[in-house]
Amino acid sequence: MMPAGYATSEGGALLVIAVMLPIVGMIAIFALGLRRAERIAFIILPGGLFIALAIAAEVARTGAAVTYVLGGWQPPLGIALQADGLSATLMVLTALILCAVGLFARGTFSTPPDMSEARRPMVFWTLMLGLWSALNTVFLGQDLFNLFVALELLTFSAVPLVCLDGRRETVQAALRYLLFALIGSVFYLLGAALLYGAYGTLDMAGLRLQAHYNPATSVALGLMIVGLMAKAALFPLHLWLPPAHAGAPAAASAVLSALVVKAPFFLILRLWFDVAPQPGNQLAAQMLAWLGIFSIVFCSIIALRQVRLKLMIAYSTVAQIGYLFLVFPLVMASDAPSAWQSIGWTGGVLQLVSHALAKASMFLAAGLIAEALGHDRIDNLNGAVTAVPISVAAFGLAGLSLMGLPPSGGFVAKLMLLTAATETANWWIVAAILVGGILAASYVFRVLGRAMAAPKIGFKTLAHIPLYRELVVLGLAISAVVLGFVPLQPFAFLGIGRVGLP
Amino acid sequence: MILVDMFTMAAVGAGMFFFLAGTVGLLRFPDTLSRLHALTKADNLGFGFIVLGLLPQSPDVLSGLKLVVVWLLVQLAAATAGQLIAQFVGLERRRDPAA
Amino acid sequence: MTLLPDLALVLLILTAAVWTVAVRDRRDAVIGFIVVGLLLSLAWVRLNAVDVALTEAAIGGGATGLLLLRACARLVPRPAESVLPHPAMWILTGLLCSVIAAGLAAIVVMPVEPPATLAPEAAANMGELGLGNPVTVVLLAYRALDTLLEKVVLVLALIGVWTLTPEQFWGGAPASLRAQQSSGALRLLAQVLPPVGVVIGVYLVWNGADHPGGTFQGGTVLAAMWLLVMMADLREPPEIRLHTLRLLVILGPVVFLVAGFAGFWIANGFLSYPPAFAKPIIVIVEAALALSIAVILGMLVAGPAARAPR
Amino acid sequence: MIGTATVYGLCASGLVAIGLYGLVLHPTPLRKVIAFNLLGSGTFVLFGVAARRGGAAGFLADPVPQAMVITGIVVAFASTALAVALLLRLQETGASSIETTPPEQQDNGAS
Amino acid sequence: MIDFLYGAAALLLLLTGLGLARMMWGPAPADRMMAAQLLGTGGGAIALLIATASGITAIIDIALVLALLAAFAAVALTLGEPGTKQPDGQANP
Repeated sequence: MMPAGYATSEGGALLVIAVMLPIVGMIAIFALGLRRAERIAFIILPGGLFIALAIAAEVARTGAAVTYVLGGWQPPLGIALQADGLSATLMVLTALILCAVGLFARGTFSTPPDMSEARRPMVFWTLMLGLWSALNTVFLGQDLFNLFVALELLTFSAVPLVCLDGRRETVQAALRYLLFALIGSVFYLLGAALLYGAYGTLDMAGLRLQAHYNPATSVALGLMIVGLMAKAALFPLHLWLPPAHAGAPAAASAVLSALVVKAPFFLILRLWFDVAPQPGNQLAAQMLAWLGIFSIVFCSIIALRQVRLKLMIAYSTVAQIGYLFLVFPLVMASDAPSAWQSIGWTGGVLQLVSHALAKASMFLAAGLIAEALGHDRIDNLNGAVTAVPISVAAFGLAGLSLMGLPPSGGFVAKLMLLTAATETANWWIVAAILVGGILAASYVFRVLGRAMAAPKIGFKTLAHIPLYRELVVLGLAISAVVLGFVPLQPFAFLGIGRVGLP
Repeated sequence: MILVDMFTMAAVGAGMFFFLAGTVGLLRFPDTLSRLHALTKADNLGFGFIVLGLLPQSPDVLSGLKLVVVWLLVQLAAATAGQLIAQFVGLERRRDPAA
Repeated sequence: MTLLPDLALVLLILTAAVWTVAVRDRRDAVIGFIVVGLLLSLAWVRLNAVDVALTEAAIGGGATGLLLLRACARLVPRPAESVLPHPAMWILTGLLCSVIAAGLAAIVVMPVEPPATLAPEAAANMGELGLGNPVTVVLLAYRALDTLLEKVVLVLALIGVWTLTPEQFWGGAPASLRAQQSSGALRLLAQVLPPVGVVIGVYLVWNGADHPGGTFQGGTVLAAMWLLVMMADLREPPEIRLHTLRLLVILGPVVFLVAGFAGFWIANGFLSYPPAFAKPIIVIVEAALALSIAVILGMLVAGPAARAPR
Repeated sequence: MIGTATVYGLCASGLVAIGLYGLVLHPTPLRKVIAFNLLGSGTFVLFGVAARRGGAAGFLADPVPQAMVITGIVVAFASTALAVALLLRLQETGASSIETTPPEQQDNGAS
Repeated sequence: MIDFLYGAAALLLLLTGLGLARMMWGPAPADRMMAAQLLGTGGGAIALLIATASGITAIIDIALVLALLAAFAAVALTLGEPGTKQPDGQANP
């Protein structure tokens, strides 16, 4: 057995805190009288953001991955956590979005004064924190079984969020989501069992050194990737996502769409580039890309036909996730010295980040529109612009990113993917990106057109929306736009700490 | 030593016989309650003889003690389960006499 | 030794599994599943995994069976609607499943040489900790993070189940687990068995440090005893707002976290133990975890609150 | 020469296939949950095979996969409990299977 | 001696395995539950035999747990509505 050679680095303890801090908060809320749920959450949220920024700073400062070996037990026997440039980026993204969502949800999930405890606040805040810990573990974990536990943590946090309001459709959506997630987990675990049987390790670095092409490895990786695809809602395994994401409360939908489905994609990325024997399987990469293309085209068309705003946004999530899966053939065919120096890789990561920001903003905006109007039927949105003007503006700005229009993060991401696709002569991918952009423009403008229209006679807003909530939504949309000013080239930061074969 | 082994063989053999009887009864008897009767016999006598046979082979006192506890627990479980299943059958009959 | 008994056991397991999937009545399917669980615990004995066999016996024979049978009891009987799946559908699914099974089988019949294992590494580091059961060492030392996160999963599952409480019942007690008809035999069992069961549960936890057994097995046995008492109507499930209940639920994770963070001061970092105190620390953590597991499993079976708080 | 571990490896493959078949084809959630548990058991036995083959250094079986299986069984139980709670709640709210009404027909303000 | 005990365990497995037929034939849930009961106690006895034969005393603990929970399924069965068949519309071959 070749020791992978992890060593705890200077700021390593930060990684432990990033994983454990939300858990501490969750337990505190559960135990310490739930009237304090929100207050405890508002201590943990900035704390977690600070930790995530500190980890990113440490990665940038040292130019190497930050590592922590738990209990001093060297992998593969023990477990190590490691933050490289990519995972640090995603951790900061997660912290930012969760803080924004926390601010947005402030007040909506607080305990009514006449009750000692209420269901919704307690459940919402504990699950949010559980989710955070799960995401951080997914981004930091280096051991495939540890990552399995992290994925389960994610599932158990996300599923109850879907049926928070207890309506029948949401319970149904949650059950379906749970069953899909469980199938995904079992497939993942099957693959892990085969890998352990073949190599006696589940440590990624150890596998990278040993893995070679044989039936066990191929079947194992195939099973794991299919399982993760079900969790990431890639076509045709996407059926659970729209009802689940549309049924959850807006704050929860934002997190589910922006972050939760990205975690399994991140793991596919890691399996593909960090575990699988290199060079990867060309056919499998093409298949993933084709499923991505189907997701983009098929689900964009369905989104266009939705009656309700939240369902439209949810279908748009499936479509936008499709773009992520275009990365595999683009990176493999690229002539860059390593995967993370290719433009396709950077484009993919940027798509992930900008979609997260834009989609969070969109779901929150939809939530505010629904609160103000009392419904979210697209055909009946007239007057939304007078009721919640800032939210409608934020929706439009976030829409830029989905369409891939400048200036926006989505524009740069899609341009990079497009460049990579033309360079490598993947013409179908080029076509899919262009068609996807047009379809996204159609569904975004359909909503905007309605929302900007003059209100009907007798129109009145149902609820007054505090300004800060609208500003949070706008803030997220603006950050998605600001990403559009990054230079059109591979970022060095995303390559920090990434080792691997050339 | 040989004597002990012979005792074990005899007792375990007897236990097997009662398990055989129980299984045959479970499979062959015509109605639920008589099948239940056969099953209880297997649990009581079959398990009892096997434990009796294994007792002299146990390496230490704790293991022997555990064997006895296992036997007692099986007795208790068999008695209760028998009663409960019989009650269950009775209820079922009352509700649906045709069955 | 001949392989025939093993083949027979495998045949029995697969037969019971096929029947479980094929049978029409859902309660029959649950009984089939319980039988599969019982047989699997024997399979684990043959795989030399006594710790897992204990877990399977406690969960398969006890907790999961009870959970599913209770669900059957509470689901309304529905008239048989013959939604026979389209033949093409089941043939296709059958083919797909056969292909997957054949693939897995092809891989497992070709063992790698030398066998892939971490046993030597696990053995080499055991001396430091002074524990005799390698599985406990893996669970609470080498891979303590997994175990800690898994306990958080359990807490989250409980919160998830509680989420399904209708608004007006929040804080109240779960539906009673009372049996259909009160029965003297059941009451007697519920009075005699729990003292023995508690001793066995504690024994499994304590013994787990050096011999097969451990927190989860012991905790499940304790939970089973509690559930038995509730089924015999000697106790009602507690209200979910009770402070003591909440504290018992988090006791295990909190003690584990405290032990983990204490590692920063008394040892080399998170979740590491000073060699001299490793065993007592691990035993204390195990005891706390077992108690929490017992309470969580019991409440998971009991389900969401179904009565308004008093 | 086929060893004991291999026999159980075949058992694991069979359980996976049977569980997957039931999971895909059964229309009712409770039956899906039971099938999921069979599928999970098959996966765990696969770890058990690796453990048994990896017996070394005085251990009859590799303890690492055994520990993973115990963790996995706990998680599977938690999943079962959550699924059962969801399907019972679904019944209380009036639906009887997971065949949903098309989401487009749902009509009230979300969140 | 050891061979005898292993042989006895194998035979007992076959015997109790035959009980599986009763589980399949039924016809009443009580009959099926009896088969499960037989497998539970039979499994306990098999575990005891293997424990003695192999000298791994820890296996006795498995019999202990099986015996402790032997009546559990039967108790849980009485939670059910007696006499109501509950076909759930499933008719797979």
